Amino acid sequence: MKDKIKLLQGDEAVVEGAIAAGARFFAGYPITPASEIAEGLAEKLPIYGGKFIQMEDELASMACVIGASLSGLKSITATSGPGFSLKQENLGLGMMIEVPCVVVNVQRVGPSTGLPTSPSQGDVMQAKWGTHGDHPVIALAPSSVKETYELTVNAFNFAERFRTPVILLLDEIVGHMREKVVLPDEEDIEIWNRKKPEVGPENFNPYEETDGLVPPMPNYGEGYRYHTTGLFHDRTGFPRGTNEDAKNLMDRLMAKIEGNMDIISLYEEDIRDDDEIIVLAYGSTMRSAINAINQAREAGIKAGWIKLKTIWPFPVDYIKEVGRRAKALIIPELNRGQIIKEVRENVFGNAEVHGINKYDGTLIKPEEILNMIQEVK
Amino acid sequence: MKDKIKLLQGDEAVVEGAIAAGARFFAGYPITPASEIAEGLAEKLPIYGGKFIQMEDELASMACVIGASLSGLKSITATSGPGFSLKQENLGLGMMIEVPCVVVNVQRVGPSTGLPTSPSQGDVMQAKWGTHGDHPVIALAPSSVKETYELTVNAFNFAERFRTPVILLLDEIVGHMREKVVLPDEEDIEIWNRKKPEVGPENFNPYEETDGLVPPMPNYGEGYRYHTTGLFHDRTGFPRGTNEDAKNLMDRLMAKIEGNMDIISLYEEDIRDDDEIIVLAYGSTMRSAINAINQAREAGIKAGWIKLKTIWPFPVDYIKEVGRRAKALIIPELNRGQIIKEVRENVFGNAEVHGINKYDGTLIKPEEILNMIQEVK
Amino acid sequence: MSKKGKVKITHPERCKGCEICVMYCPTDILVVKKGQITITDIDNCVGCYNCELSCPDFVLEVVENNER
Amino acid sequence: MSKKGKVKITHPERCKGCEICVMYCPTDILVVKKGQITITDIDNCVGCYNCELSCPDFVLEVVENNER
Amino acid sequence: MGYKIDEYLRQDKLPHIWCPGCGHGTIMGNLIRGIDKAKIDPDKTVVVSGIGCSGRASGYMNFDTLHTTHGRAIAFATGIKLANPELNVIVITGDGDGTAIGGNHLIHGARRNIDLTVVLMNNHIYGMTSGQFSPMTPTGDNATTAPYGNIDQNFDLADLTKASGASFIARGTAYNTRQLIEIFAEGLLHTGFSFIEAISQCPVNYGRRNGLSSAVDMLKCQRDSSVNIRKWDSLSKEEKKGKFPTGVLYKEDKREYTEMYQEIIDSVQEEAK
Amino acid sequence: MGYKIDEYLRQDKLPHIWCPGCGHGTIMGNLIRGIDKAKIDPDKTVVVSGIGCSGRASGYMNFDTLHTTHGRAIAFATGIKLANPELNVIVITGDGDGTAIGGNHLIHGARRNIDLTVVLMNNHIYGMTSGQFSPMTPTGDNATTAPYGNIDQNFDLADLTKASGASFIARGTAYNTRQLIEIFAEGLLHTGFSFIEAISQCPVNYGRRNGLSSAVDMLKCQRDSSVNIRKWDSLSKEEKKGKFPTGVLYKEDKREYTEMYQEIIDSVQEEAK
Amino acid sequence: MDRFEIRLSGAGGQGMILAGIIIAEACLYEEGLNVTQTQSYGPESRGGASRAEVVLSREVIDFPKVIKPDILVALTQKAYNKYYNDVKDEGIIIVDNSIELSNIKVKTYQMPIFEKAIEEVEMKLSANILVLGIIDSLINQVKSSSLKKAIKKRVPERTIAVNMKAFAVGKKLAEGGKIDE
Amino acid sequence: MDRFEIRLSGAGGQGMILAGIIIAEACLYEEGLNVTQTQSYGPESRGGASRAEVVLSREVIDFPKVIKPDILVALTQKAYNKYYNDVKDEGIIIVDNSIELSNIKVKTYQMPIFEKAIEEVEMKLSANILVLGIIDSLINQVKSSSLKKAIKKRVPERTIAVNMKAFAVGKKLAEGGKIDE
Ligand SMILES: Cc1ncc(C[n+]2csc(CCOP(=O)(O)OP(=O)(O)O)c2C)c(N)n1
Ligand SMILES: Cc1ncc(C[n+]2csc(CCOP(=O)(O)OP(=O)(O)O)c2C)c(N)n1
Ligand code: SF4
Ligand code: SF4
Ligand code: SF4
Ligand code: SF4
Ligand code: SF4
Ligand code: SF4
Ligand SMILES: [Mg+2]
Ligand SMILES: [Mg+2]
Repeated sequence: MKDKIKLLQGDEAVVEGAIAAGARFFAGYPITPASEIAEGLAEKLPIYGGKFIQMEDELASMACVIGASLSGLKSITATSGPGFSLKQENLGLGMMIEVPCVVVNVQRVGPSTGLPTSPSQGDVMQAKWGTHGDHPVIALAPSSVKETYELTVNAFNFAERFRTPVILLLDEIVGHMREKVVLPDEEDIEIWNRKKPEVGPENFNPYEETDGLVPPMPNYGEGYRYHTTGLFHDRTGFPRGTNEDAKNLMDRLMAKIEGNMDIISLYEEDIRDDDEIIVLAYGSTMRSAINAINQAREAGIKAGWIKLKTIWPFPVDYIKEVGRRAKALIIPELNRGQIIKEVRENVFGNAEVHGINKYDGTLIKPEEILNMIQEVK
Repeated sequence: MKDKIKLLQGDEAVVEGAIAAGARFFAGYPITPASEIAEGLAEKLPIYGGKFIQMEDELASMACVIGASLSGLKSITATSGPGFSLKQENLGLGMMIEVPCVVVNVQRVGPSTGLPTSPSQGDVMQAKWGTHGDHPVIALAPSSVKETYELTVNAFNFAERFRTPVILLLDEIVGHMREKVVLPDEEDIEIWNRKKPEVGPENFNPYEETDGLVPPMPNYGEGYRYHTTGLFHDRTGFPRGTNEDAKNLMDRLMAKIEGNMDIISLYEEDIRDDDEIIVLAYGSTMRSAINAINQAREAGIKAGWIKLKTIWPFPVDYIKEVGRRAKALIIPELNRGQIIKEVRENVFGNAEVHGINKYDGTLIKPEEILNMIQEVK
Repeated sequence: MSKKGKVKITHPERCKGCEICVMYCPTDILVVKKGQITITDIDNCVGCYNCELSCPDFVLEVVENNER
Repeated sequence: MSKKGKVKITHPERCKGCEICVMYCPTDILVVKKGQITITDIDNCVGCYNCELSCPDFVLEVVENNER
Repeated sequence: MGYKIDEYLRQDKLPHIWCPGCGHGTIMGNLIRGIDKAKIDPDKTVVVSGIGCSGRASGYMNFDTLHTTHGRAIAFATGIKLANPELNVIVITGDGDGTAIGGNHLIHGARRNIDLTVVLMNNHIYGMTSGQFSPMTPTGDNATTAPYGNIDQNFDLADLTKASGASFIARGTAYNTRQLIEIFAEGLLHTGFSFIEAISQCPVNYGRRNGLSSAVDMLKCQRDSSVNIRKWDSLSKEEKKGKFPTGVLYKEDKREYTEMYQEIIDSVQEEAK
Repeated sequence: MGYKIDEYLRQDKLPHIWCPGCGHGTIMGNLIRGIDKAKIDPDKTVVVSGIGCSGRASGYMNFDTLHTTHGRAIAFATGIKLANPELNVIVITGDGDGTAIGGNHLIHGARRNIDLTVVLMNNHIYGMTSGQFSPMTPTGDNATTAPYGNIDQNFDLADLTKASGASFIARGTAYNTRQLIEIFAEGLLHTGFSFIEAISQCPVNYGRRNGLSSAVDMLKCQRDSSVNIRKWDSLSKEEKKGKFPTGVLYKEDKREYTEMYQEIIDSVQEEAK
Repeated sequence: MDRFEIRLSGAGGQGMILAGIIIAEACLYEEGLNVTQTQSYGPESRGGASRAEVVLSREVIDFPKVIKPDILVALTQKAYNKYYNDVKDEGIIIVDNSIELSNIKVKTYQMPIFEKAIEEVEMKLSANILVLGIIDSLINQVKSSSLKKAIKKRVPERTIAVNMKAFAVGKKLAEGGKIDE
Repeated sequence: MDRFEIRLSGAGGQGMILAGIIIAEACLYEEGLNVTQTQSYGPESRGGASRAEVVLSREVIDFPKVIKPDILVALTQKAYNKYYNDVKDEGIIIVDNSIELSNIKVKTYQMPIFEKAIEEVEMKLSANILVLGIIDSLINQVKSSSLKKAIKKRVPERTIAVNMKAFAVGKKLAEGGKIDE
């Protein structure tokens, strides 16, 4: 087992996790602080018979990854804010035509070129709303290198299982931090692969609802000869331009995610029965939160924490429940307050909701959270 | 006056409003249902000595418009969802470097290619969160052709006055609908122009806070020889890479918008003292809302309406106030519920909040709102 | 070219009356009437395939045994 | 070329010691010492501008009256 | 002989949405005949298209088909092909889709010399959005966004793709159907980036605005302005004016991208043994 | 004679961020000398750059300067120029910025023949992001994203911009400083789209990985592989191998975009009278 | 006048939208009414479903689309099938001869619209203007002269004569139109 | 061992980040500690500010960055000025000779790091490894052999010898290092 202990960067953990999850295709365009993912996969993929391609830009990268997935390879791309903005149009197509793939955004400080080498959690809302129109989103955010590895595997599993692009939101700290990781044995990793059709081409409808609302998906070249379009389409995959098709498809796309919250919604909590102050965080900010809670508890304060690993879909019911119990919720974020909006939307009356926000490229220090805990207690 | 009465499409009203507001530059890329704006300006601009250019794509269009504004011309571009997604990266730059311009999105049903000729209000959240990182946003949404004309003028005025891109969110109905408009006389239109520096090049700092938090802005070629970058910069315009600069700039960018809510936040209401049910709407949906309220009042129901013309920034304080008075708020939207999230975030306890949502390309009919009013009354 | 090939209007419902085939027919036997392609004199068809290859709407085919 | 031009290290603090100017100097009078450009024998400078034109860091200038 | 076409068409989707006389139908038909002629396996053939009237072709062709976003078809196709080099990947694009918003992917696909067959239906206009000028609308012509005549200059797409690195370059017209079939078949069988410009006609949104009111007139215009490449070089400069060459304009044996990548895999895996 | 340079530089921003021996400094210096030589009005001159090490040049040059987004500088510059044709607009871009993500704007700027002077600092690598290969990294070379050697083929940018419609095309090297100055001056004075490829060196992220550890070695390599265009044509095919021509490679008198647009304005306004 | 609603439906290329605009302009510019004119159409320039709507009123018009048409024109079977049920009880339907009527509840005028356009006007594409003639003779919200003026402003100069003819043919047709009830 | 924090600061190109990684790898692979290694840097490959941090602990490390360093290395004046105030009271500072010290509160080792790197190792770029030698002799959280092993794994094969020399020079230097207190 010793050789499975590694000092890895978060970006490297994405590489390892992707390979372990079965990723065999990467297309991307370099950008700080995500380039290490491309570099790692450029080296590793051919060893596993996989393919790496550096495209001319991020729009092409997103397109290329969708194409490769349709050909049957588990596919991934990685970028940061500016590139994530550029991927939005094709990301929307991926969601509409239900193509499994993983899109990593290692967040740096925006808007625009911003502070390219500093950490941020400023693209959380963009991950949900960046492409035009309503659309289903799964986004995961790891808070350690180990979690980065695990959530990368999860991202591929969700992508394949629910036939949709999955966004992995790192922040620069998690992406560039080196930390100890114990890589699991291959047998210990649960891997999901896309559902293949059980019927022959004659009886196949590429967008037919099946159990779990997720249509099976053949690879290109397997003789199914099916059509796929970013126009609203019916179960045959063809557009008819009808309002019914639009409603039906949109409802199914949302339902396949929202109806599987029990699987998709990953979070951890350390809340004792009498904890009154809850710090809810995600990503690298979580590290400060735990440090702060530990200190607070030592000082006798009744405080606990929630760690969101799945950011989108937001765990509405769970947070409503927490909001009913808690006296105060504290949401530290490396942005001007994004997830706190979801919390505010869902927590009524009982609990105060407080944000701690940094958007200048520095981290939120444990003591800043501790101070807030002491203030509201 | 008679020749000032016109039957205009909403898209045409954008053209007329832009010319009236002093727009002298358009760059764009055709897309349904916004192409008529390009076509109208291609014809009109040269008459006024202005320039029209059709660029190779939407990314270039957004870039081109920012460049033209820096050269001193009031500038505009127009698109729909897919193109709006593509403009996001450069839109973020425009916000960061504070370049006045107007970006029109005539919304059609998304995601992806969706239903290209059908109306939607699906890009409301994208207008706020579409580009990476936190950033300031002004977005206006007209509900009639007349309002389209007026808000186009407002959009230019806000852009120039607050030195920022302003988003004009039409929906396909408003964009393509023909309606009577009485064009005002030139003298009756209030026009704002960007503040020019009062100091010479030697003493000029392009990003120096002045009264109202908006730095004056010379044209290229006027001898100021100043630098502009999408990196976080200090008041000299140069990047130093410091966290302080990032915080200071971001705070000013947000404050110049949020601190001028009294000017920017445009809404209308028809709420009688004892109205208990409030329908809050925007864009074409407003038309159904008013029809429904009129019917409801005829039936003796205590109902009133709020029309948001400025969508972003969201009028938080006003809505909080309304939420305290009302028994129920009804939010009809041509999407799966976007502005309702803001309402929910800001309305506590007292008022129920109900959405009516259509996202299939059809309109919300007055009777659907009326039914909801009757249900909750 | 096929010895016995003759044109056949295999999909009349698809004809949009554009007259492209008419332009190509070397023996002028194709005529659009009321927006619909018609054959005036099948015997004169030389089976040259011009019409089949040029019709944008897959209306016409040259077939060996034209049962029309 | 200027008659009396001679090289001058006008901005020594900018020198990054890349030795590009050294390569270009036809009379080999430029030497990088401890990462810093130095002139060994100014009299041999022929004022050819090679160094000024090639230095990426705007360290050197050929000046008419080199007061160095 | 007859041309097999029925089994490659999704008959139940016809009639197609193209206007009467639109050249896209003719070109698609002859692309299908070229596919038949080249005898490539339809089960191993993928058609990828962009957005535009041209982009609708994929919906009518009975293969694995992908209707993508505007301008990006080549980038999608690159992923499809690299992920499974066994597939024949055909891209259908328009002059707007392929040379305006999609220009970058065109030149980069060509640069990589990846084995795609790109068919660009050039009707010199944005058809789908009702007649705005494209980079291929002749200078001086009218379009909805060029009410005073177009001042934009055009690409010579053969030159552009050649300079970019394409290893097969051809041009045909909707008029010359037999030549089209030959070109398509040859392009499909070529290994490397094959670029085929197929001149089409849009009577509704280009012709009407520019004095050519019918498809028939526009086809005659294609006939009169095209010259087979075999004759082209013998024309004087004067004679070439207003004319363009058709046929296979360029062909080169050159390393193909997915093959080169396979060599990396082979050598890395060899080493790992 | 001496070269005036100080007043065109933002002295207080120096030393610049470029690494020791980076060719970008030399090229920027000689661009400035070219500006001085061309005697264009610095108050009427705008420098627009993209993102990359090359993109940082705008910050050091004492004009109206705009540091944009990655790859889009030409599109911004197009707006600046068309809005005020009186301005001299210079674009500074890199091989990644200008040929990868920005490739489309390059060919469309050229196609329009809009009066910009585009300086592409080609160091054959993504410098700023630490050494990923660009479309201009020679096939076979190493880069962080090409650990087994780059299989991508390159553009010939002179061919590409020529095919796109540029009316002035030149190439220089950081090595040949005097030629650079001449080229820049001539390009600045040319009316129309001027494209100038300036071969640069990135010792840190390209040289080190490819057996050229110092800037000096890389400059020698530039010296040995460049041939003045005046001699180029007399070389045999063999002799041309591994070499490239420098100097003004192409120049043409051709309608310029903003002038053509002004004609529209004039005629429309004339008519309206 | 209270809200009056007109829906013109057919296929793309039949000019329904132009007809809608002409009615709207006639009502606005000539009659001084408030009007809203909307449409819906597919991506096809030809052949797909196409619908134009006009709402007229002396009052400010809130909801801009037709709720229950006072007049429905349907030139294709598809359009007819989709919309005939929406018409107000006291409304009217105008359809081409080629259309199979079903389940008629409201006054339906079935006329050889295309036949007359081809035979009498010699331009199938003039069917839309011919329809305006029909409408003119059936309603009184807008004067003939207003409609004619609006037509002249909107159609290409060289087709004014033939369109005036189409209008006249339409009027005549309506006067002798067969009525199913 | 409780949380132990090291901050290495200097300019881009001085190899501070590599030094940080080497410490981290030595502690993880050879000593079995938990470690987190982070860094911050500007866009410049050379010259800009650069900072690497390592946190060591037997426990799980929550906050991954240095809060108050036990060791601060500062190779440039800028870095020194920015960070010297953060060091724990019982911590130590290691700086190059060229740096002007101010307001010293904690144990500060000022040594001719670059001088020795240039003169004794004949490679200015080896200063980072030399610093590791210094650290090695001043702390006992990690064994010399572990650090050496980690260095050998990370530096290019052909530079192992010269880097070993740099490490030794650093150790020697520290043993005779001048201490300001
Ligand atoms: C990002 C984006 N921008 C614009 C459009 C609108 N649009 C759809 S098709 C088209 C032009 C198509 O022209 P072309 O490629 O020449 O195809 P044609 O219709 O002429 O066959 C445009 C601009 C879009 N769908 N997406
Ligand atoms: C949209 C976007 N994608 C990627 C990047 C990251 N990035 C910054 S500079 C650069 C490459 C620069 O290379 P080049 O243009 O050759 O300039 P050089 O640094 O070599 O001078 C990249 C990929 C970015 N800033 N924005
Ligand atoms: S070419 Fe085809 S569509 Fe056109 S008239 Fe002939 S048969 Fe009909
Ligand atoms: S096959 Fe030839 S001859 Fe026969 S109808 Fe067709 S075009 Fe005419
Ligand atoms: S070229 Fe300039 S930076 Fe380089 S060594 Fe010479 S003076 Fe110094
Ligand atoms: S001017 Fe010429 S001779 Fe003098 S130092 Fe410079 S390169 Fe040498
Ligand atoms: S609009 Fe033009 S390109 Fe599109 S289908 Fe009609 S004729 Fe063809
Ligand atoms: S990384 Fe390369 S291109 Fe960038 S400054 Fe350093 S040497 Fe120059
Ligand atoms: Mg076209
Ligand atoms: Mg480069």
